[in-house]
Amino acid sequence: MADPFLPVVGQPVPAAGGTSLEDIAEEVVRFPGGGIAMLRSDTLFHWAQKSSMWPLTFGLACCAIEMMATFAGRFDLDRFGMFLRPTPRQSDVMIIAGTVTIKMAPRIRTLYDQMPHPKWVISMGSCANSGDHYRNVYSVVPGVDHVIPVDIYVAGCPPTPEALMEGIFALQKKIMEGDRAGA
Amino acid sequence: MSGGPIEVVERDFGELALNMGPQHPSTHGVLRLILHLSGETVIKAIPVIGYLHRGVEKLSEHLAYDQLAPVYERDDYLAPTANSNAYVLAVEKLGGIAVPRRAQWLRAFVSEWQRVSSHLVWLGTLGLDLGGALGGGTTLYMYCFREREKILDFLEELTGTRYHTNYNLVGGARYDLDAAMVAKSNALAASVGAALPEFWSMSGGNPIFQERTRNVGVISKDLAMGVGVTGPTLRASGINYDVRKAAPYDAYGELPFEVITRTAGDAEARFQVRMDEIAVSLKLVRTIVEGLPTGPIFARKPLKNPKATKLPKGEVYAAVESPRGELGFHIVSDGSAKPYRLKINAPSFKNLQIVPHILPGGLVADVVAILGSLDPVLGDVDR
Amino acid sequence: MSAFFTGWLGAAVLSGIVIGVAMTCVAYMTWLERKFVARMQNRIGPYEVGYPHGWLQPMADVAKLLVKEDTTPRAADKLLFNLGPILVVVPALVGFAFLPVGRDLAIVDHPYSFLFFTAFASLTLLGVFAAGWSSNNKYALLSALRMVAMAASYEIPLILSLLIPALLTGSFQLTAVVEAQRGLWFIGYPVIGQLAFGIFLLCALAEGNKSPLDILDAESELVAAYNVEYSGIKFALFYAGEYAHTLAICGLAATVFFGGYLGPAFLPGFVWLILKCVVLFLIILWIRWSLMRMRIDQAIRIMWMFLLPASLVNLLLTAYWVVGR
Amino acid sequence: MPAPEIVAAMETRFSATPFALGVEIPAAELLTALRALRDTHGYRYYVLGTGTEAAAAFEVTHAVRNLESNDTLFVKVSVPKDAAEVDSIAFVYAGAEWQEREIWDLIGVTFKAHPDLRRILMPDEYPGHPLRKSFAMDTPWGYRPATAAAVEAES
Repeated sequence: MADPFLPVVGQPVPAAGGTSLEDIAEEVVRFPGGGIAMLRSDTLFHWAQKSSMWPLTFGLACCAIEMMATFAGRFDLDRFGMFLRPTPRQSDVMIIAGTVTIKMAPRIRTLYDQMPHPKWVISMGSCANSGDHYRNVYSVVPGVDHVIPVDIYVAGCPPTPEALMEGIFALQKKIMEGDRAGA
Repeated sequence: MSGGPIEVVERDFGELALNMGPQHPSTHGVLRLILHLSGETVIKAIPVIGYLHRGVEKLSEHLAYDQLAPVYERDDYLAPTANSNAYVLAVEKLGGIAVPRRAQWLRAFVSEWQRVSSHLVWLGTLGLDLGGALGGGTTLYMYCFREREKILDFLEELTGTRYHTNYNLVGGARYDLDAAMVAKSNALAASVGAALPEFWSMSGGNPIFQERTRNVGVISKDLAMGVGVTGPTLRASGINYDVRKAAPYDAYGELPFEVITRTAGDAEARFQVRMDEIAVSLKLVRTIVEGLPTGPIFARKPLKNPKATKLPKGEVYAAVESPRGELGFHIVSDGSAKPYRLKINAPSFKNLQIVPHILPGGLVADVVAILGSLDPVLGDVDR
Repeated sequence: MSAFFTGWLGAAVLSGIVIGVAMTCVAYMTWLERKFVARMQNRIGPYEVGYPHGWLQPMADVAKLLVKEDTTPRAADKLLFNLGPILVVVPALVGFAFLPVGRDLAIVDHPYSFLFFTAFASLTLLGVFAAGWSSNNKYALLSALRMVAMAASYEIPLILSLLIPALLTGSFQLTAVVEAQRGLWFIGYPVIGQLAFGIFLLCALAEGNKSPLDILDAESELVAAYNVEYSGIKFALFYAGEYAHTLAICGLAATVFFGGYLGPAFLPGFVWLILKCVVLFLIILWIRWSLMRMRIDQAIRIMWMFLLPASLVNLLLTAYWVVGR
Repeated sequence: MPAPEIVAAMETRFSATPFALGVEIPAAELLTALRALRDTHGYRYYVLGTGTEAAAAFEVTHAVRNLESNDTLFVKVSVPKDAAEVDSIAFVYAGAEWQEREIWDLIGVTFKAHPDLRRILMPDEYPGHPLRKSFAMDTPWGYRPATAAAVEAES
């Protein structure tokens, strides 16, 4: 017989009728009989990671300007806790904003390797997704996924700030699920 | 060639080779600079470019004339219209295609709006270079992008796209301007113009900013001509050359405007030229909508098959004044539907070439000030 | 102070309280900065992380940095590399122990607490240098070298300007300095007070790496400067250390120029101190986010050619006035 | 259209043949002709340099401008494909340095006495000269996958 005063951590407690915390979040567990809620540490850290995604200051081409516009006043990614870090060591997300060329690809790989885990990659724009109309050109890598694993692809040439934000929300959802490309 | 191992002698000149870029906050994209430093003083600067080389010139040889204009809009991505404008001018010159007068004025109109938006991005990034991401620079950049968003909204309403407007067609312009849009344009010009004193007080009017840019990166008249720098960089060195005046295209032959020049040739002069050009462009868009001629905006028949357009054999060069300077297209045609050889005379490429000449002697802090004042767009440099 | 607080256990409890309060303050200073700056820049700032107004943002940042991989470059000097963040945070936190929060209420009320405070505040520079030197990164090295050049320039006017309140009080005890301001805050003393505060503010901007004097932290030139190779929790320590240092500087300025815990009696003394700190912090932010950065030679020239003579003259004026009082 | 008197002067002095944008001169005369243009005729501003692969030869074109008379002159030389070599004019016009590097990089014409003839746009170790007509546009290299089919298969 379990001690009713010891917490059962990690197992959702079935609702004892009425409103239960499980309706709000699956991950919430309760002390038996008590009103205190506990989150699994995974959930907490996933929440922290999604709420504080620091992208690398890294632009390649046209999309970089739209990325800058997304960080600027009207769209303001700081609302979601995102602000740019200039060094890969302190960034969580790499936004590949522009065409990846054969000369740049090894550098992108290096930057990706320099980023500490956990890390995510957003491929912004058709050029980074597939090479776009440059895909048959000798100097262009047709898609950044030939170089590094990509989590989210944002379409557009260039994607509008709204589209980029949609991609960021999709990535947040992915982080909450604990998912990561190349893991 | 003795075949034995090569003896490597390392000599220490007291230099530190610092690799700036291709990922660096203030190299405006993917420029890479190898700086040889003695202490903080730059002894030698070697730019390395090509990290955004997308082979547009090769791609041009595989696409038809009518398919190409949108491709070039991705080159100088701060002023997309200038690229396609120069291209359609070259094709029209080669094929002897007439452009309706209204279309010529509309092209100038959109070009001038994009010049303002491009200069606003330049001012914001110059602020980031001089003020840093954790300082006044960010504030200036936010203000500049606030105004730029308004312009992009206007262009989106006019063309359906906020950024790469794809406005110019061989033989005309794509979208017409109605009375409501004219009113909006005037209101927008007034509102952006009202923000200029604010920008000035944060940048050119600020003693710290003046100290950072004055006598920094001086380009003499002779150096400017020999290297062939162009646009505001050339005009800041005291040379009055503006393609809009020297070889008028579109409607510029009929439009009154002044060419801004400075004689100092330093970063501050380049800053002032660009700031004044914003004001000139804002005046120009008002002038254009006042005198806008009536008529059609597109002279050719609607295109069914773009590959059917064949141009005569020949060689042609046409240039426009993009926000960064003379942007020219040199097309060699062999009489088929595709260019035989197409060379883009990119202003940023020529302006960046001055970098190894003017960086030595300055400090690391001057490097970012000079780069910011040159306003290179790497898509334009590498093509 | 009761006997309990002089024992080891008491000291541990007290330091726990100080560190807890200071670190929470530091975390929320980042939030305050982001909100304030966003307001300056026509933005909203942190909003979505925690209702209302993203109040959980600092917690998310800290939690994320905790679980971030901690990297050490292979070629780095491991000892100094790990020591750097500690050397930045600890001295900044030690400073709070000397700060009087009420009448005769300071954790360490030492007769020379003023000197200790300034000494510890300057110690963070060692951590910065250790980090810059040991990272084996050229940007970090340049940053460390800039730090040495800058520190040699601004520390002298900083100390000289802080001598003014000590001279006016006739004591190096911070509680005594505050009590001496019962009649008139030292900022209110004509010419000498304002001049001393002005010099102090400029030097504090340099010491706290705030624009326009963030020479060694110049992001657009040196990428992320001395902490370019730091990630995860070590970077969090740097980040916290920077704000703790700024908070300590604000606390010192509030104590020696603005009467510390003094204020109308409807609020307790420590609330007044916190309010003054916040206002000073916002003033620093206002300067920081409005101005461009100076070049290193210009900054050093200002320090040596303008601030140093001005602080010396100010010291003489004050001494003359104190003697004639 | 370049000024006729300059074209005439080039014709008499360097046995040039005029074309739509300027003159075509023998490759041996390039350095002398551009020096004369810069020093005697006031063509001090360098506009562009470009290379073209014609049917039988490589053509290298330099454009120079006289800013006073606002006149642009294109100067073209042809070099045979088996000995693709021409004088560098980087010491006459500093602006030609990078343009010649670009021509060397993309077309493969060597410039004699060039101060720093390295690849400029392509990676240093790149094997080919992409703007030659024999060079296939989708040539794979480095991270660029082998064939279009491979691209489809991988993605």
